[in-house]
Amino acid sequence: MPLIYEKSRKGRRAIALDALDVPEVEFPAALRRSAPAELPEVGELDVVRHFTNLSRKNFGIDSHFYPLGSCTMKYNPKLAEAVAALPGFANLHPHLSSTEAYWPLCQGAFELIHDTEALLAEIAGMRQASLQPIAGAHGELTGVLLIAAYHKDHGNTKKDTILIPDSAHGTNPASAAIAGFNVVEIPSGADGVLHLDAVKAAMTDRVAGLMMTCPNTHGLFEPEVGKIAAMLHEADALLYYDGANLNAIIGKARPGDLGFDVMHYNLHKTFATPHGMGGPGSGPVGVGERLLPYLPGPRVVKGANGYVLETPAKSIGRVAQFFGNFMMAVRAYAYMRHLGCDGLREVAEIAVLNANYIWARLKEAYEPAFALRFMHECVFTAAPQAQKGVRALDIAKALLDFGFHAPTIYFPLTVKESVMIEPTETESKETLDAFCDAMLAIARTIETNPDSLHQAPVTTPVGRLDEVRAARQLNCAC
Amino acid sequence: MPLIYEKSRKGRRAIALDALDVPEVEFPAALRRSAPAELPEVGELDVVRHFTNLSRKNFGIDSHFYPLGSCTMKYNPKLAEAVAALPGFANLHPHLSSTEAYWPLCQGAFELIHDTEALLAEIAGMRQASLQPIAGAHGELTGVLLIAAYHKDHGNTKKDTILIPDSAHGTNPASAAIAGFNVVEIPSGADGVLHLDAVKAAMTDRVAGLMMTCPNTHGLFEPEVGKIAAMLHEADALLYYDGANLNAIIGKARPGDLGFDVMHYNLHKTFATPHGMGGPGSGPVGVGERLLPYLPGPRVVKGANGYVLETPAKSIGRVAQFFGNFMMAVRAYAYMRHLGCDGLREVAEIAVLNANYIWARLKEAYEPAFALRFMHECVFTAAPQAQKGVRALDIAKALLDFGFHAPTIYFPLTVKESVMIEPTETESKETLDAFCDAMLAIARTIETNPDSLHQAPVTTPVGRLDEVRAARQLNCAC
Amino acid sequence: MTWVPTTADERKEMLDVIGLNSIDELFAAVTPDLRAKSWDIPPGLSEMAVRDLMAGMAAKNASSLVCFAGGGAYDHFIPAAVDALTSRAEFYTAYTPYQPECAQGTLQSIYEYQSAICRLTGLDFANASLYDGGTAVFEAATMAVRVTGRRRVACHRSLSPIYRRMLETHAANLGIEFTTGDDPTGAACVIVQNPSFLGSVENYTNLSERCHAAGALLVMSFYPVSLGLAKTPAEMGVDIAVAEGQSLGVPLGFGGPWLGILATRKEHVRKMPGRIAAATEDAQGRRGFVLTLQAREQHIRREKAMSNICSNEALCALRALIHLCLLGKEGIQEVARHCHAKAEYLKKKLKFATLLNRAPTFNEFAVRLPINAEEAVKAMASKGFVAGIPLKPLNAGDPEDLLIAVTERRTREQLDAFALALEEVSCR
Amino acid sequence: MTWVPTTADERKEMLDVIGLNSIDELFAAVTPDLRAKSWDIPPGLSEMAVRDLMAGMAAKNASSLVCFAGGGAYDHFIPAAVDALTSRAEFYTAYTPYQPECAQGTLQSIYEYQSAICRLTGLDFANASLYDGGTAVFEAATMAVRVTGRRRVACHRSLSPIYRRMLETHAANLGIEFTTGDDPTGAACVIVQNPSFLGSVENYTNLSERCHAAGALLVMSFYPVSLGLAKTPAEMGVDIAVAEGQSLGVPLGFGGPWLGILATRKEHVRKMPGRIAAATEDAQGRRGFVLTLQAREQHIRREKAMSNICSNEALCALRALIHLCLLGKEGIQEVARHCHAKAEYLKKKLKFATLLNRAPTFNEFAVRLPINAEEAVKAMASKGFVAGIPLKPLNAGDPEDLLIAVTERRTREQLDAFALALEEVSCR
Ligand SMILES: Cc1ncc(COP(=O)(O)O)c(C=O)c1O
Ligand SMILES: Cc1ncc(COP(=O)(O)O)c(C=O)c1O
Repeated sequence: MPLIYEKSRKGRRAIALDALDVPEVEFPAALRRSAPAELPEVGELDVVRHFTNLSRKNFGIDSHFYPLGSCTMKYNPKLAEAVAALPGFANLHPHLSSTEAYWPLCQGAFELIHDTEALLAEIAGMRQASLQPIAGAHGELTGVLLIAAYHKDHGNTKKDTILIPDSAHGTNPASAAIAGFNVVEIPSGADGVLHLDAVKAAMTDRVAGLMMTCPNTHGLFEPEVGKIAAMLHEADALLYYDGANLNAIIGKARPGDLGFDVMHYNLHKTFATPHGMGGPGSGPVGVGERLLPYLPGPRVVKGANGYVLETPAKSIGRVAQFFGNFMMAVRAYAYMRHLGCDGLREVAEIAVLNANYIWARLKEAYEPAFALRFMHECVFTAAPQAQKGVRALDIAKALLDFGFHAPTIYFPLTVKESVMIEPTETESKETLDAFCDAMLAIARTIETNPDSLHQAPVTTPVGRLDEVRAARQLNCAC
Repeated sequence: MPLIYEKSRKGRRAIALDALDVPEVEFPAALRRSAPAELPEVGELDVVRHFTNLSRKNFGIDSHFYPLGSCTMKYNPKLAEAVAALPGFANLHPHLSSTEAYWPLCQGAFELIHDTEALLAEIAGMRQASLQPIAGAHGELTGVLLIAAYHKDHGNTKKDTILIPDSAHGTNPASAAIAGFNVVEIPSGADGVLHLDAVKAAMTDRVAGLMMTCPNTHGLFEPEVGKIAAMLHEADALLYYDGANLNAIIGKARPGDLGFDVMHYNLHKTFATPHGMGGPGSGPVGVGERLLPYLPGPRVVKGANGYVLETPAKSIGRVAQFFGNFMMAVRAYAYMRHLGCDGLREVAEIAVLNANYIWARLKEAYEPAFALRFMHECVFTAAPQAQKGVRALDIAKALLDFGFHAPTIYFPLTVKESVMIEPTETESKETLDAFCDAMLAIARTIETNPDSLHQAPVTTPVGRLDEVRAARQLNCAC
Repeated sequence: MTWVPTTADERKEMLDVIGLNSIDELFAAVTPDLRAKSWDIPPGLSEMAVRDLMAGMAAKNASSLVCFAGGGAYDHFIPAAVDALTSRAEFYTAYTPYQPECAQGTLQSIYEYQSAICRLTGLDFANASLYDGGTAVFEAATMAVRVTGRRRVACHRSLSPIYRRMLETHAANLGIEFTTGDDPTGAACVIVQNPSFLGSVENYTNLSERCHAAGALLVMSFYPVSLGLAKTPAEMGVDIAVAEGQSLGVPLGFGGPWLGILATRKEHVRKMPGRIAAATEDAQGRRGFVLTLQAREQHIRREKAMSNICSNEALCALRALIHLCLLGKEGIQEVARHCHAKAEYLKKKLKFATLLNRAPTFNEFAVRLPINAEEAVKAMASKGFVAGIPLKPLNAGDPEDLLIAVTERRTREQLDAFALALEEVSCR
Repeated sequence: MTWVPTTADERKEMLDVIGLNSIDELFAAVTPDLRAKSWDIPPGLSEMAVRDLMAGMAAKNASSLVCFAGGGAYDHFIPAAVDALTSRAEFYTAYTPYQPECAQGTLQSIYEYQSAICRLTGLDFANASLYDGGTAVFEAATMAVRVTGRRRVACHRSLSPIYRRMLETHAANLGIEFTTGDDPTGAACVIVQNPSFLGSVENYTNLSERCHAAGALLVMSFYPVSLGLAKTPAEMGVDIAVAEGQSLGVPLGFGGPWLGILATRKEHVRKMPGRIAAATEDAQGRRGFVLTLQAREQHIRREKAMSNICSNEALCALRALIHLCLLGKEGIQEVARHCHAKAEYLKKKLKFATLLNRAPTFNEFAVRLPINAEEAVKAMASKGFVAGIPLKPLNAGDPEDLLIAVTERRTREQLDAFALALEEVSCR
């Protein structure tokens, strides 16, 4: 398909304004750009047909099963999109919050922030939550900054290290580093979980905290989490919960109860806000008792005559211009109120049921990476297949030709030729069966005609693309 | 793709209500159905993925060039969809119009009806218009009923015949018949237009009126329309204008000025409201002086204190429950106000330019059905190609494989192997060129490999379908 | 505002190819005497200005009052997915599926819609849609005339006065005699509405037997949502069932676009108006769908066609289908149960008014107020309610009579508040 | 409310395949001591109830006042096509394009977006998006630290106090020294904002020369719409240009999701944070697009990555791209011209107030009112205006100071009415 720039025709226009109804004014010559930006000159139909057809080259949840491990590609309810379209939310200027005089004009938004934060806190057993962080990784950074503030406030200037299991998502070490910490990686056990001993071995008085994901990215619940938390607290270190997998335990266990001090939520995973091709998401932080005084501000609190803003005394400051990705909170709030106490618990139950069903159907044909029971996702290693010349990548591409998005591959890094499947609770048994049938068909092809899989995909708008050429030519704009 | 019924699973649900907040009441047993309707039992994602993927099997204007002759598949502006989503229009109960007490609550809707009717009247040189008719054919029926009422009111009970050219759309004779008239077909001249002589030859004192399309369905402006009108009026017969092709002359000529007494507009053609897979459209009628007293009622008129409803004294009655497809009028009004006087005139200019450009590029490879200058659409005959074994149908199917919707084929019935191309004014020159290139490529294939075209289309979800089997088995529901 | 994409240079290039010098030459056939004599149209406005203008118009409509008006159009809840899916451009910017290979989305959805209507009504065949509930009554009447060859149509008192008016307007010159009542003798059909315009639900089984004994058809205009609970047209022996489909996921929209539903028995399918989709196969044996029995239609049969309908209400039919799928087998019953129970709850609260229905009702009923109904609704509007439809202006009752409809959207609090307010207004 | 599609029977079947008897057994690893100690969550509500509830919340927000607030977020017109296209499910329900073959829609649109940003700023490379304009300033600062190896960042007074606060919050423990002013000596970068937070437009060409002479980078936070008229970052010698992209077709939405824009010169691309798409080919020579230079990113480089960003604001970037395409080369200039002219018109009308900007302004300016600005905006709100942003609460001015922004949406009538009302309020 041509680029929209290739469709440009001199003088063509889509949207225009009416004639100026005030006198024309010259913009000062010294401050003027020398030539107009070469934006495309196209008509509205050009634009509409271009992007409509671009969209048709994508797989999305609404069109395809999308079992990307760790990404929680659950169905995004249309209800949430409908409430997010309400002008009372969508067209509200956030600077109404910056002056008390305007607060009566945005009480609905304040209420929504307040109630969403309260629900998130209760769901995870945290004392409070803040919607400011804009995505999961931003929540991690905020959380680790809170840990830093805590230690600084307690005069523990030595605490410059964060422990992170080797199975952790890449954002964990990256966030810790950007928060100014040294990162020490802790090996997972051969069974795929974190052992107290391994943490102990890495423990020093410089350790400010440990970042854990639970269930971890192997899809396994961390059985020693309680003991690890106790040990850390003993050493005045704090425990961070990466909430990317909260959907596996929602309504069953709460990070706060497990001993975590701080966490982020991924509203775009657990709470079904759409992923939008990679964003926007929303990554609120939640904190327990210890970190309450440091939360970012301002915060919405309930006053005698309505909602007002306050900033915690020892606040780390501000990580967003206003209240983070507010419109994603609107969607997540709708989702939480819709599902309610039972529905949210069912999220975990069926997410785990579905992942285990896939595990059960595939475990003879593909080698599970671990023997423990998987939670919301199951991880296989395609190492045996790789020996037959078919890599995880080839399996992924073959699935595209079956009309399924591929699972996550090559993550977690701890598993060779990793194939990480997260079905989510919103997919039906028929879909899981069709997917498993495809995986089993691919397994058979690996035995009979492995080479054919290197050609996949053949049904997509393009075949496998030359990434080396891309990096060498670095043609990133036209 | 499976049917949604084939995806049904006992007990599965999408949308549910909250628990009833008033006492349960039994519906009387004697009035109860014996078994529930077997609607599908599916989840919301089942429904969303099913219909999303069904939509992906369609060509639409937003995804494909759609040059269906006579159908005016112009781009439907998103602006119109946005205003139609305003709750003040979309959620308004029409029975607010049935009681004067409620009229103050729907003044915006009345204003819209009033102003839309006024614009339509001015555009076509009519005295008034009524939004009641729901589609073009319904407008025809209404119009012919108006003609009948006129003659009845004037005591002309003999007038039981409507003249209709052979090139007319099928709805014209059908509408006339349903209005209780006998239909007499008048042959077009070999040059594709209607001649005064032919009308004269069919003229009797039973003739109540003549239905004309101008430009007619051959894409030709009717040069004798003025003379024909005069002759009809002489004989106390009225002239009906089928407005399906108004887009060809909008801002250039007006049916009222041409001598037409009554007409319908197709808001879904000339005024860019979306076709919606075949509907809803909107087919307002417009009338000149003679038919004013008979218009359907009630009508919105401007009173001293706002808009009120009145029914013309000799009104034929009511052809819609309320004001016809009001929400289509909302869209058409947005379109008319957006384009304005110059923009609307440009519609005709560029529609005609585009059709003539296609004619010019194709006229060597395909045989134009007529020698006169085409207006907004050009009609070819594939009779020469048919002699080589490639019919209009085959050309149409081949175009699908080039990524273009087919033109209208086998209509008008007056042209053998008719291929009727209406590009509309909203398509760009590049698109027209690409389409012409495809048509020329097909023409070359007809010379070199005609048989290959019988296999087309091969890129669509299904190939040519067995229509005989469909009619024989008559499997129209499951 | 220039709306077309064609630049000045391109116009020139294209004219060159055509062999002309100016666009005006393209219009040579429109000789000066035929040119527009007036063109008093306001100049174009930007998208921004049009949206502001029309938002202003929309704001003059009181669409957010709590709605108790029915009379053929009901304030039912529409799930967000209905809008999300019907706004897929490949649906709403497509046309009639004349090329089935690139319109399987349309055709399969029509087939599924027809199936839903058959399952709802119990009848064998449904068409792809008609204009609305009123024209559907007209189409059913002329269909009965075609089937029976008789020219009298009996309209039962249950029929909406609006439909009755539309019927007579449309059929004005067809030489059909319209009578009021349910006498089938010599009639093409008897037309009933169930629930009646005033909300009463009846069992028309006896009437259908009488009709069939007299060689007449029974036509019924039904309320789709009521069929979540109520006896089906098929169970009562109805020959042609028609309906206003607005209640199935179509917005009120001040009267349209809505949806005309028509279903019938197998033996009459060839006399049925409107498009029909059918399943078939391609050469490779893949299932596909096409329009069938087109010889009934105007583009083939012209003046002998079963109907003049061409454009129909396909997108509204898609809305209805999606709506019915989202509700599902259980949901349609649930919605009907709630409508009924809430209406009964409200009925009981309106002790100060006289119920006019003798038969059971579904979700709509008529009452005689202690005061003039038009005055009452005016007062109620200022309290935030559209309190129903005064019947007198429709010639369907006395000046004190009010038709009240209740849907699943109404909460108990709203019903309580409504009853209180109406009592205040009526008995002050 | 059951939200999942899995029926009771299916659960049973699936458990059988798994070899378990109950769902609870799946959670055996979550031992009783680890179970939730509280679960005080309200019961679920139907879609209908949630929509009513949230429509009520939304109605408590005064989103329809005529808006003169800016401060980094502007009430620009968004064409309907932006919403129509970004609500295509294949866009908004897709994820990061990890499988390029089934994500060419995403990848091509990122490439086109990057191109639009480069064309707008004059710079060589843009990334696929960052979180917002504030975090983009932080990313630019740390990028400058990486490029120069220096650890001081000079924040020019033009920088938004909110961005400044965010910058220091994010960088709290990075050992970066933040100073105020524009002294590049020994600095990693000087950060300016143009127009300034108070709306002043400057030519920073001299400063960029001074920066480069001192081995520092010049970072500029720009206002995208202003580049319809204003000198580009590239023309002024800027090394890293960042912006809040909200003004490009993204709704105000009470603060987000918005769009972080970042562009830079060729020499720094390998130090740039965030995703980047690049053009390439498949084996058949068909053009396609992939993510490239991923070795900069967290999923490969972990603690050594250029940034921790993973999810970004892709859908907002698509909005910006579509918005820019709809405006086109001419439209972006037109919008900028209108914003500027209308702001100048209003400026002239506010004779009763003192203009605080010494430099020219684009569409936003600060005035000192005769009365307290918070009182003024309160009074203005009751007249239907969001009259701007009082500067004192942001520590950006005196109690009488008010920041006023004007967009192309404001009509002359609105400007006249606003000026009159503000005068009444201020001088009564
Ligand atoms: C386990 C885990 N942690 C953190 C993240 C980062 O979240 P985000 O993409 O919202 O920044 C992800 C995202 O995929 C993840 O899977
Ligand atoms: C020339 C002509 N007349 C009448 C009609 C009927 O209009 P409608 O489909 O709106 O009923 C059409 C529709 O295609 C047409 O092309």
